[in-house]
Order: sequence, then structure tokens, then C-alpha cells
Amino acid sequence: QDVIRFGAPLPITGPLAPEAVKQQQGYDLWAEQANKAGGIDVGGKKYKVEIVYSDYQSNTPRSVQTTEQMITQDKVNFMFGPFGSGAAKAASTIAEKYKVPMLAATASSSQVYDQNYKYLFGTFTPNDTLTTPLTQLVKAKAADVKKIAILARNDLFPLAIAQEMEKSAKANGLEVVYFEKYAINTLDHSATLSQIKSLNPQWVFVTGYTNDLLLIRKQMVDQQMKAGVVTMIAGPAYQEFIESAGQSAENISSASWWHPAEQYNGKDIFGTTANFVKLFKDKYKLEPDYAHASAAVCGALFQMAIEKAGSLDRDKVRDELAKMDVVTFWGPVKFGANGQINSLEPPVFQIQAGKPVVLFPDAIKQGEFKLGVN
Amino acid sequence: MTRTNIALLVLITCVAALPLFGDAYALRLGTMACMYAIFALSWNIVGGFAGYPSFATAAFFGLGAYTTGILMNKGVPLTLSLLGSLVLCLLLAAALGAVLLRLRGHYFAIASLSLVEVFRELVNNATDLTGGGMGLNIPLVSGSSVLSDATFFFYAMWGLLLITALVVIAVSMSKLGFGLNCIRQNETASNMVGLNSTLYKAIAFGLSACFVGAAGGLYAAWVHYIDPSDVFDILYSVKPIVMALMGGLGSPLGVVCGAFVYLGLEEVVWRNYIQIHSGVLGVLIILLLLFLPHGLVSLHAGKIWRGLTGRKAKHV
Amino acid sequence: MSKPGHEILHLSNVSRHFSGLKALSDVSLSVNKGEVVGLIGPNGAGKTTLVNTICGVTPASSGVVTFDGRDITRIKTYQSARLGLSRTFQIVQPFAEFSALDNVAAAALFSQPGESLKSAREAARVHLAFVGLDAQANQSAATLTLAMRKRLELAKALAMKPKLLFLDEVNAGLNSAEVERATKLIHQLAADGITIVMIEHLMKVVLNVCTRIAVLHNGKLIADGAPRDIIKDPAVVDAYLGQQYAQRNAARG
Amino acid sequence: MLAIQVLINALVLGCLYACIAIGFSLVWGVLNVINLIHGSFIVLGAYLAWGAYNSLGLSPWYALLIAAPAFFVFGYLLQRLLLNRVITAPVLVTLTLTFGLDLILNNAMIYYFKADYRKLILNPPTGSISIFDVVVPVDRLIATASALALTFLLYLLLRRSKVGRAIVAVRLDRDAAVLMGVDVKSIYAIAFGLGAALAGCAGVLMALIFPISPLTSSAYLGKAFVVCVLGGLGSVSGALAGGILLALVEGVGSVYLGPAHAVTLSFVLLIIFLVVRPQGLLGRKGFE
Amino acid sequence: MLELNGICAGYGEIQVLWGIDMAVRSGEITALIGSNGAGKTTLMRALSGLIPLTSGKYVSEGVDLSKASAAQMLAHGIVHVPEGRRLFGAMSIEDNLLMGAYSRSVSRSELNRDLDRVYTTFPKLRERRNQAAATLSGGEQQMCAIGRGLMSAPRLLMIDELSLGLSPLLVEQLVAALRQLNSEGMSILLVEQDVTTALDLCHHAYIMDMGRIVRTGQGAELLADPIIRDAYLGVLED
Ligand SMILES: Nc1ncnc2c1ncn2[C@@H]1O[C@H](COP(=O)(O)OP(=O)(O)OP(=O)(O)O)[C@@H](O)[C@H]1O
Ligand SMILES: Nc1ncnc2c1ncn2[C@@H]1O[C@H](COP(=O)(O)OP(=O)(O)OP(=O)(O)O)[C@@H](O)[C@H]1O
Ligand SMILES: [Mg+2]
Ligand SMILES: [Mg+2]
Repeated sequence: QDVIRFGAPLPITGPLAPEAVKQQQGYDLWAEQANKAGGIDVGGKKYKVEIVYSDYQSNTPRSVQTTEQMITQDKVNFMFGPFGSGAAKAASTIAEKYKVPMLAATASSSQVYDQNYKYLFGTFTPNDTLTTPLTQLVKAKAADVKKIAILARNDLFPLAIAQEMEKSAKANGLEVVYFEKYAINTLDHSATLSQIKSLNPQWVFVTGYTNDLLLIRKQMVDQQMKAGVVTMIAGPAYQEFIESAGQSAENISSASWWHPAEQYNGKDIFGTTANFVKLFKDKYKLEPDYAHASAAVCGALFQMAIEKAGSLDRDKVRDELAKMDVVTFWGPVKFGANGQINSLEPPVFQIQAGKPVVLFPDAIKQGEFKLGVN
Repeated sequence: MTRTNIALLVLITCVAALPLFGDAYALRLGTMACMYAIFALSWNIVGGFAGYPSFATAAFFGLGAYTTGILMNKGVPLTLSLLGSLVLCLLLAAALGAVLLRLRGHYFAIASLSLVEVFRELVNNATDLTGGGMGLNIPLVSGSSVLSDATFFFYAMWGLLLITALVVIAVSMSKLGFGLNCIRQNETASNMVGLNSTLYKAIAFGLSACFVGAAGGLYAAWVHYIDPSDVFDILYSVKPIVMALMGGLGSPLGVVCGAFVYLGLEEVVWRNYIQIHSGVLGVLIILLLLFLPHGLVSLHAGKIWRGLTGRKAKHV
Repeated sequence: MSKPGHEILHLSNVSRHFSGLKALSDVSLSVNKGEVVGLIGPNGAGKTTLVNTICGVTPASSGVVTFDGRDITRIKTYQSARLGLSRTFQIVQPFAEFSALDNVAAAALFSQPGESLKSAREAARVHLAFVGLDAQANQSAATLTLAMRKRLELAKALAMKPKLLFLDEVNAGLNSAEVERATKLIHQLAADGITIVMIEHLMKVVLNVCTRIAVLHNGKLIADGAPRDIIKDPAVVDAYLGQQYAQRNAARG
Repeated sequence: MLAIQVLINALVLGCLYACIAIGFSLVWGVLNVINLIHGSFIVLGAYLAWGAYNSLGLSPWYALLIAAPAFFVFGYLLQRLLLNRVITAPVLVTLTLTFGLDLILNNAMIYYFKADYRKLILNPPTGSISIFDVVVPVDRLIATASALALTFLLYLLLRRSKVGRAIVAVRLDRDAAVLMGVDVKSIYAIAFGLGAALAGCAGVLMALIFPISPLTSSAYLGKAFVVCVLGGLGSVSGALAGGILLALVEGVGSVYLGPAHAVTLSFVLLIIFLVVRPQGLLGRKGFE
Repeated sequence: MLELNGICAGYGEIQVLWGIDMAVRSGEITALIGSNGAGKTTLMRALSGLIPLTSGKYVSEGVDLSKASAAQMLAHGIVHVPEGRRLFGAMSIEDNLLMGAYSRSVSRSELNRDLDRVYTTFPKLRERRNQAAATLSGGEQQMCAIGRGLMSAPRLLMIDELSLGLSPLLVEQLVAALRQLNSEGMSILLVEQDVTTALDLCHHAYIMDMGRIVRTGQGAELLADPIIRDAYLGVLED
């Protein structure tokens, strides 16, 4: 039986470990679907999908090492990128050297793509596509929001998105009364939050990974900090954030690249967004979030490109990816010259009654923006 | 020159033959092995000879990486940048060493550990120069193909290892090495016989930092992209110690063997156990410590013989 | 004083305290070249501290120390060693893993600039032979007996070619025969022109070798003079020697 | 007002830091072992509290009563069976051993609990009290009180009880303690067990305040290190002083220099402290 | 009180004691004299269970103690005051004394009575009871060490190097204290370099050399023996 091997480096241990689970679930779901359909059709011949996993211990140098190992030793045909912007950027150097197409499921920062590599593609639009609609929504719905405080984890993705936020806040006439980074591994934010509280911002914007956001949210409540708008990126899209934050998640707003409420009718193996959500729920008894979906769509995109190329030749598949212009359950997919997707319109949402409710774009809107976070 | 030092040079020479057999990934592993051997040898100058348990390896690795990265971004060629890393780490470590090495034992360990944190946060916050949390791109010094690239960096790292080993051997045979040995055994007495221990320790700390710094620079050029949490990873400090302990504290041959064996184990375990590799590695470390408390160098024929015949080894 | 000669060591008003505790207060003392000065005093009087202060191990809190006409109050230990001040430790401080030979070689090597390891080892053999440790030259210091380690201390101190030698209780814990041997060595050193300051509780040794005795009590110098006078000094008897000793001494005449 | 709020925050946080550090300090001070597994013990304690609350409905205060003996036994056995074999070896050997143990425990936790973050949410929530605009969260207050109580208990134990005196004696002079008839191996095991029990209890208390994940162990360990050195090794009151000092530096630093610099500041402070006063805030010179 | 039969012991592969036969009589002061490295300390360490015997046995009042641990020796009332005092420096005098009583399970009031007895023997200790042991002068430390030994309720007190590094005055005081304790019925085994003092104080003495007992006899008798004078007393005049 012929197989196509895909390499997927995952941060199974170390600080990013929770993300590894999501990515693996997304990849596995796609592989299962593809194999159930008989495999990938390459010029009339069916190939089974096999995904090779490895743990890079949330350590960027190791992700580079494992990428090379997968390409040279495990002889994978194609690569998925490691998690996040930093590792994807580092690993893409290897893919570029070996001329192996790499699809990064979770790299949004434009810095990842600024080397104009030919073999790297990513399914997250640039960070400003999240912050701009957010700002516009707040401007439109809460005119009295004048002051914003921004607190960012000092790490590639969270910091990049905070900087975008600062830009778009300034562009929209908001006053940025506080902009600070916090160190990775910070346990206590109470002093920082007390200070923010004393500045009386109407909008508090925080970035970080799920644990940072949970920590900060809890300590905001402890400090009895109230604000008209509280935005957190990227945790609130995750079910575990909502569960762990409980009551305090209410009215937190966020933005992400995908939402299960979207209604695309795709040409990929999953078809409609609803179908993807159903398949995912059946398999994992969980509501999928954007991280699951992005991993799955990466597989689906590879499948389409390979089938279109009708060959396993890496350059041909790469060219198909570069030319790609198609609608999927994830949304319309078209990559820019630098490899980053530029066709998505990321949704803005808010936690209401323990559920993420889409506020924007209007086409899939589920509810109205609510002010006031206690 | 002692027999073990000759054995060390022979071992390193053998490693140079790797490109004849291995592909690019093997070369990557070889490059890593050389890098860790440099760390372990360097650590041994302070930790093994002078007996000061330093955790500062990661600090100077990161510093060296960023120095080279920044210089290369300013158009300085690789060799000069590496020299820059080496000299900067040498001088800075010597200066810091003069102050920090007044501390003994645990206290020194903690202070050197804090150096890593301080350096990382300084680099993290000097956003204009280093890119901070956004990381730093380093221009490619690319050869033509994947393999020639890998070979280039392998030999570069190997060469650095050879230089490090030669320097360490020279130190071990010199007055400096003798003095560091005195300091380890009894610092009060060392001072009393006219040994300027502050100077000796500063030199030792400087030497133990400079090759680590150069290796950091080479690493940065090799991977093209660094960020603070990668290069100031505390594991770069811890692993050389584990390697030195596994190989045999104080013996240059031992620590290099320790480095190679540790990396070999890590690679095998990592490949075979996706979910539980770090646990398995932990078990191996513990078993090695319990059954080979004096390191691999103690594993010579006599020892095995005594072990088999059940006679107790002599403890001194 | 007993022997004429120029002043080699001078302390004026030297004090040293350890957070509140005054271990030395206003000690003024001078030692002339060629003298053998005994430094006695009750336990905790500050004798060891005085040596530490002179050698720069615990620098003086106030006061001035001069050696050979040079101010050495703030000098580093290793510098004092190179100037020709050497000492033995009350609690022996060998390089435990080194052989006896290398212990002494270290002393020769680092105290004299320009010495090479090879020539230091050669010099070390001579000093080991002098203290009678030549048979143990290759034995590691950790396995030597206490008496041998005390002799090793002495060999180390000698290898530094001292002008002024401090001996801190070199006889403590030695039996009478050993003490006698050590005393002979000290006599010989004095004859070679080395100035010696010795701290000692064994009065018979002190009386046997010292040309002068200084007495410390509670960090203060309470007496300084010829041995025969000192042991009759009531203050010294009260603080240090005890009535029994004085009586025995008086009985002997 | 901000100043007072920051000060209060720091006091409360300082006590929590002390609680994190105290077991670590005890083990380091008595056994001369830098116990790298301490952070993972704390996390395991937090899981215990989480599990007890979510599956048995047991409030964390009762979980303390389970955690203390359970961790004591765990620590006691670990020391008795494993660490005692290399206890006389140089410090780096025991350090490497605990490094290996930590790899195992942490990996096991990731394997069983998965790496996602959990949070113990009390129902109903405890809320915060505010006096003149100064806010203090009740759960932190309770945790602080418990931390102080634990600290005080340990202090009493070391100062007043026979076992406590033996622990101190072993720390000061192992051989002399043997001569007094002290069974050094079991005292070591008791000390390590106590250290583990304190870590477990700290974990239970931290579960109320911080998200729970195997991945936070290094953050706890880092804090324990700093607090312990600031306060003085093996000193109970020192841990408290060190904890509060650290919390103050972090708090003031993050307000006046920004939160990213607060960490740097605390480590720079640590280095300065080490060089100037290696015995720590309350350690006494010469009695290491 | 204590019978030693052919005791051999050492450190690892280094044998130090080569068949020691010795008897320590009840109610007497026994002195152990010998040149440096003769093995006196080693013998004491073996007797107190700090190092194991390689062969030989010792018996106290019919009980074989050859394999006893330090704690078991203490239980038999055999107490060792080690060379170099080995006080717990950061602990107060009183805590040091209480550590002496560690292996006994007695009531607080009995402990207080014993403390009182020690303080009566060494009044200086009562004065300084809360001072940290490390800050004491050498002689005070020696008193504290002996006091700590007394707190273990010894029937046989073994003291290694009684006068090491002590001023003549303090030696005088300690000797008086030991005489007093002995007159109250305590047996004492003493290692002492100052042969005159030791032979003067003891009832019986053993002389050790190279890990063997070479002479034994009554203190006064040995003191008069010219061979002993020659080998151990030296010619230095007092
Ligand atoms: N580093 C130190 N810290 C604190 N106190 C000290 C220190 N060194 C010495 N002391 C104290 O200073 C005093 C003098 O001590 P020193 O060692 O000089 O006495 P000594 O005369 O040598 O006594 P001995 O005859 O017992 O050796 C003592 O009370 C001692 O406790
Ligand atoms: N820990 C040890 N390891 C190896 N050998 C030792 C050890 N301790 C002592 N020795 C050796 O054992 C022998 C006897 O030593 P011991 O200390 O019993 O002598 P001692 O009679 O007490 O002498 P001193 O009068 O110097 O105290 C010596 O040769 C010594 O070197
Ligand atoms: Mg002294
Ligand atoms: Mg002895």
C-alpha cells in the first residue's frame, strides 16, 4: 500500500503542550477522513495518509532539529509547521533548504513570512486583521471608550498582536494610557493590574497564552477591576478558557481566525463548516476551536494541492499551493506572495452566557456586543 | 601529556570523520554533539578544576549568539563576529567572575543561575538592538547545497571543539590548572601560599565563557533565527553539568565522553518514546548516578573486574 | 629586647571586631628581626585573629600594620605571602587531594613569581626532608596523621621562604616526643635567621624557645616582656596560667 | 492609594512566596540538597486539591489535611530509598538526581493530567474585601493565613520539639548528631518528607490562586530559589522575610519600571544580595 | 565495666587497630596514651559505634556490644565526647545540652534536674545558657561538650583530647571537674596528649602504639617508669 508521509512536529512537552493536543486532534481528524475516503488521489492512484509525529519539547531549536530529522530520516513528503510563530519561522529555514513545502497552521505574525521563503505557507492572516475589526466594532458600539490599556506577554505572537492593537487604537483616536510587556512565567500580576486600575481605562486589552490570560483574569476579579471592554487574545476562543474562567469569562471579547458558527461551503474534504464541526464533535466530544480547525484545514489544503498536481513532486505541489484560490470549511484560501493567507475575514466574538457569540462579520453574526465586564 | 588527554584528542579526531558516513541530519547531531562537548569542557574549567558549580553556560551561550547575530546583521563577516562573541564573553565573564566567584558553593551556583535570567531579560528588553521577544533574523552564510552547508557548520563547530580541548589540556598542565586545583581543595590555604585566587578564578571563568560564547555565535549563524527564550534556555546550563557528572568530574576526556553519551541517549529515547521520553531520560540519569557515581571514566577494566569479583572498590 | 636587630613588624593600635564582638582592641606590638616571640593568652583572647589580621585574612578594622617598613594594613592575603609573611594554620589546611609533595610545591610555586612547576617540586623535596616527611612525599595529604599534617603545614610555610613566620599552635595535639622534635625544628629555623611569632598553649615549649612573650587577654595586650618575668606577672597568672601552675613554678624556683 | 494597594498586594503575595519556598529552604538547609523536584511537588499538591474539590467536593482546607501526610510519606520514601544513597556525594550529584526525578514526575503529570490548564473555582466564589479602595481578595487572604500558620508550625517544630532539634543538629554537624544517638538517615527522610509536605500544602493553597498545570512547576521553583537565598538558607523566618522582599521588589518594579523589568530587577537584586550578604536577610554570618 | 577483646577496625581498606585487648573498670578513670596516629581516636570511634569492627568484640556488663550502633551504645550509658568538641555551633548552649539527652526518653522535669547538675558542675555554662555555642571560647566549648556528654546520663564517659588547645588555667579547671564527677561514681576513659596530666589523673593507663596496646599499668607506676618517661615524656623541662 502506498502512503504519503506528513511530518508534524508538536510541542508535546514543555510550556506549549496544551497546543500540541489541539494540533494533533486536527491533523488526526483530517487523516482519518482522507483515509476513510480511500486516501489521496494522485494521478488516479490512491495513497494512504500517514502522519509522523515528534515532540520538540516546546523548544524552538528542537523543532528545527526534528524538522530536519523528519525530512532526512523519516523521509516525509511534506511538512506541517511547528506551533506558533517563532518555531514556525525557525523551522521554515530547514524546509526551505530542502525544498519541502511546509504549511504552518498557527503562525500569524508577518515576521514569520518576511524572509519571502518559497516553500512556507500559513493559514493565519496577519495580526492586524484581528485588531482592526475589533477596534472598529468597539468604536461603533461603545463611543465612550476613550482610553485603552494594553498588557502583552513578551513573546513573538502576543507582543506582535499587542503592537498591532496599539497601532489601530491610535489610528482610531483612542488614547493608549498603558502599554507594557510582562515576562514569560510571571506568576503574579496584581501590582500591574492595580496600576492599570488606577489609570481608569475603559478598554483593557491583554495578550498571552491561555494560562497567562486565566491568571490575569482571576487577578482582575480579585482587584475588583471593572472596565467597559475587556479583550483577551488568544484564549477565549478555547473551550478550556471558558470553563476555567467560569463566571469571570462573561463579556470578554476576542477575535480569532475562525469560529464554529461560520457557514462556508468548501470544496475540501470536509465540505461545509457545519460538517467539520459535526465530525469533530463526534470524534472528540468537544467543540472545535480555530486551532483545531486550522490544523485540519492544513491537511485538507495539502490534499487538494497534491490531487491537483497529480504528483508527489514537492515543487509541483508547492506551485499548486501558491496558485491556490479555493473556498474551504475554514474560509476562502489564497496565499500572498510571501506565503501568508490573505483571503480571510477573521470573526470577532464575545463570551456570553458561557458561549462564544460571533459579533462580526455581519454575515454570521449571532448576537449584539455587550458592554461592561466585572 | 597524560594518556587520557591523548585519548581525548584521538576521540575528537575520530569525530572529524563523520561527514564521510553521515547525511545532513547526522551532521546536525554531530554539530550539536560538538557544541555540547564544548559546553561541558568549558564548564569543567570552573566546575571541575576550580570546583565552582557554575550555571552560567546558558548566559554566555545566549550572549555569544546575540553578539554574533547583531554583528552579522550589521554586515560584519562570520569569523570576525565570532571573534567578537569570544572576546566579549571572555572579558565580561572575567569581570563578573572577579565579583561573583567570591561566593562559594550553592551561593555561587545561584548567582550564576541568575546571570542567565538577567542576561535574558536584558536582551528581551533591548528591543531596538535585539528585537526582544520578536527574535532576531541572522543572514544566511549559505554554501550551495544542504549538505555543504551542514558540513561547513559541522567542521566549524568541530574546529572550535578542538581549540577548546587544546586550551583545556594546556590549562590542565599549566600553573593555572595547578592553581585552580589548589583553589578547589582549599581556597584559604591557596591564598595563604601566595596564590591570587581572585585573578585565577576570573581567568577560569573568562576561559569557561569565551568558547561557549563563540559556540553561541556559530549556533546563531547556523540556525538563522534566535530568540531570547531559545538561547538563554537554562537547560544549556544544566545539561553540561549532567554530562560532566556522567563522564567524570574534572577529567576532560570524561566530560567529552559524557556529552556524547548523554546526547546519544537523549536522541534514542526521544525518538522512541514520544510521550514519555523525558521521564525515560530521567530514569536513565538516575540509574547512571546510582551505579556509576564517579562517571564513565571510572569504568575501566580494573573496576569492572572488582565489580565482577564482588570486591569493594577503594574509596579515597 | 633580647636580641638586637631592626624592627620587622609593627602594629599600632590595631583593632578588629566581628559585628559587635571586639576580638582585638588597640593592640600595639613590635617584633624585631631574629626574635622568637611567644603569643599566649586564654582561649578566645584573639591570638589567631591577630595573625589573621596581619596576614590580611581578616583585615584590621582600625590601626596600622607595617612589615619591613611597608604599610600592609589593607594588603591581600596572597600579597602578604609574597612579601615573606607566612603562617601555619591552627586547624590544618592541606590541599587534601594533593600529595604531600604537591602541597609544598604549591607553596613554593605561588609565593615566588617566575617559579615553574618543575623547580617548585624540586624545592619542595628539600623542605619535606627538612621536616622529616620525605618518606611520605607521594602520599596524599588526606591520609597523613595529624602530626604529619602539622609538619606538612610547616614545610609549606617554609617553602614560601618567609622572613616572618607565624606558628599557630603547631604543637597542639602532639605528644611529648613529637613536641620535642618540633621544638628542635623551631630552634633551627630561628638559627637560620627567620623571625618567628608562635602561638602556643604548651608553656614548656614557649619557655624553651621564645626570647620574648606577649600576652593577649580579651583582645588586649596585657603583658609583653621576657619569659621569666611574664610567668610571674599576676595579671597573666590570673587570666591564663592559673594558681596551680604558678605554685608549681614557684616551688621549682 | 496605588502605593498602599501595591504594598498590601506585596505583603500578601510575599507570604505565598514564603509558603512556596519554605520546604525548599528546609531541604536545602538540612540536607544540603538543591531539590529540583520541589516545583513539581507543588503542582502535584495543586492537582490534589483540584481533584479533591471536583470529584469529592472536598474543600481545599480539608485537602490540606490529606496533602500533608500523603506528601510526607511520599517524600520520606523518596529520601529513604533513593536520595539517601547519594546524600554524602557532592551537591551536584544530588542536584542531578533531583533533576532526573523531576523529569520523571513532570512527565508523568503531563501524561496523566495532560498539559492543559485547570483552575479550581470555588463555588460560591470567595470574592474580595475592600477597605477605603484598597482591595484584598479573600482567597489570597485565607491562603496567606494558612501559609503563615504552616510557617509558624514549622518554626515551632524546629525550635521546640526534639525532632526539630535533631533536624537542626544534623544540619549543623552530621557526625556529632550521630554521636547523640540521632538516626541521621531517618532524620534526613523526615526533613525531606517535611519539605515535600510543605510543598504539597503550598500546592493546595496555590490551586486557589493560580491555574494548575505541570508547566508552572519551573515558575514555582524559580521563586523558591530566589526567596530562599534572599532570606537565608534553612531559616524559617528568613523565608518569610525573603518572600515579602521579593514580592515588594516585583510589585514596585512593575509599577515604576514596567512588569517586564520587574523580573530582571529581582534577579539583579538577588545577585547584589548574594555578593554583599551571602547569608541572606536573616541568616547569621558564619553559621551556615 | 567494659571488656575489649582483640578489636580490629579501620577505615575502608586501611586497618588501624590490630587486636586491642583492654578493660575499663567501673568507677575508675582510665587513660589512653599514645603517639599521634596510634589509633586512639579510632578506638573511641569504634567503641561508640561510629565505625564498624572488622573483628573482635566488646562486652559491657555481660552484653555484647560489638555490633551496636551509636544509639545503642548510648542506651548502655557509653558516651563519647569527640575530638574537636563538635558542638552544634548555631544552637544555644542549652539546646546543645538538650541534644545530649536526645536518645533518652525522660520527663521534662528529670531533664531539668540533669541540666541543673551540669550547670552546677560548670557554672559558666549557666551564665551563658542562651549564647550560641560557636561564639564560645575554646575552653567554654570543651565544657559544653563535656556537659552535653553528661546529659546523656553516662556510666562511662569517653573523652578524646581533653586539653587540646586549652589554656593551662582551663585544663586545671577541667581536671578538677572530672575528679569530681569520678568521685560521684562515673567511669571515665580519657585520651590525653599531656602525659603528666593524664597519668596524674587516672587510676589505670594503657599505652598504645601503631594500633596495639604496648603497656598497661597504674598511673603513678607508669609515671615513674623510666622507659615511659623516655618515650613519652620527653626531656623538655617544665
Ligand atoms: N569570623 C569570626 N566571626 C565572629 N567571631 C569571631 C570570628 N573569628 C573569631 N571570632 C571570635 O573572636 C574571638 C577571638 O578568637 P581567636 O580565634 O582569635 O582566639 P584565640 O586567641 O586564637 O583562641 P584559641 O586559643 O582558642 O585558639 C573569639 O571570641 C571568637 O569567637
Ligand atoms: N577517615 C580516615 N580515613 C583513613 N585513615 C584515617 C582516617 N582517620 C584516621 N586515619 C588514620 O588512622 C590512623 C589512626 O588515627 P587516629 O586518629 O585514631 O589516631 P590518634 O591516636 O587519635 O592520633 P592523634 O593523637 O593525632 O589524635 C592514622 O594513621 C590516620 O592517618
Ligand atoms: Mg587560635
Ligand atoms: Mg585522636
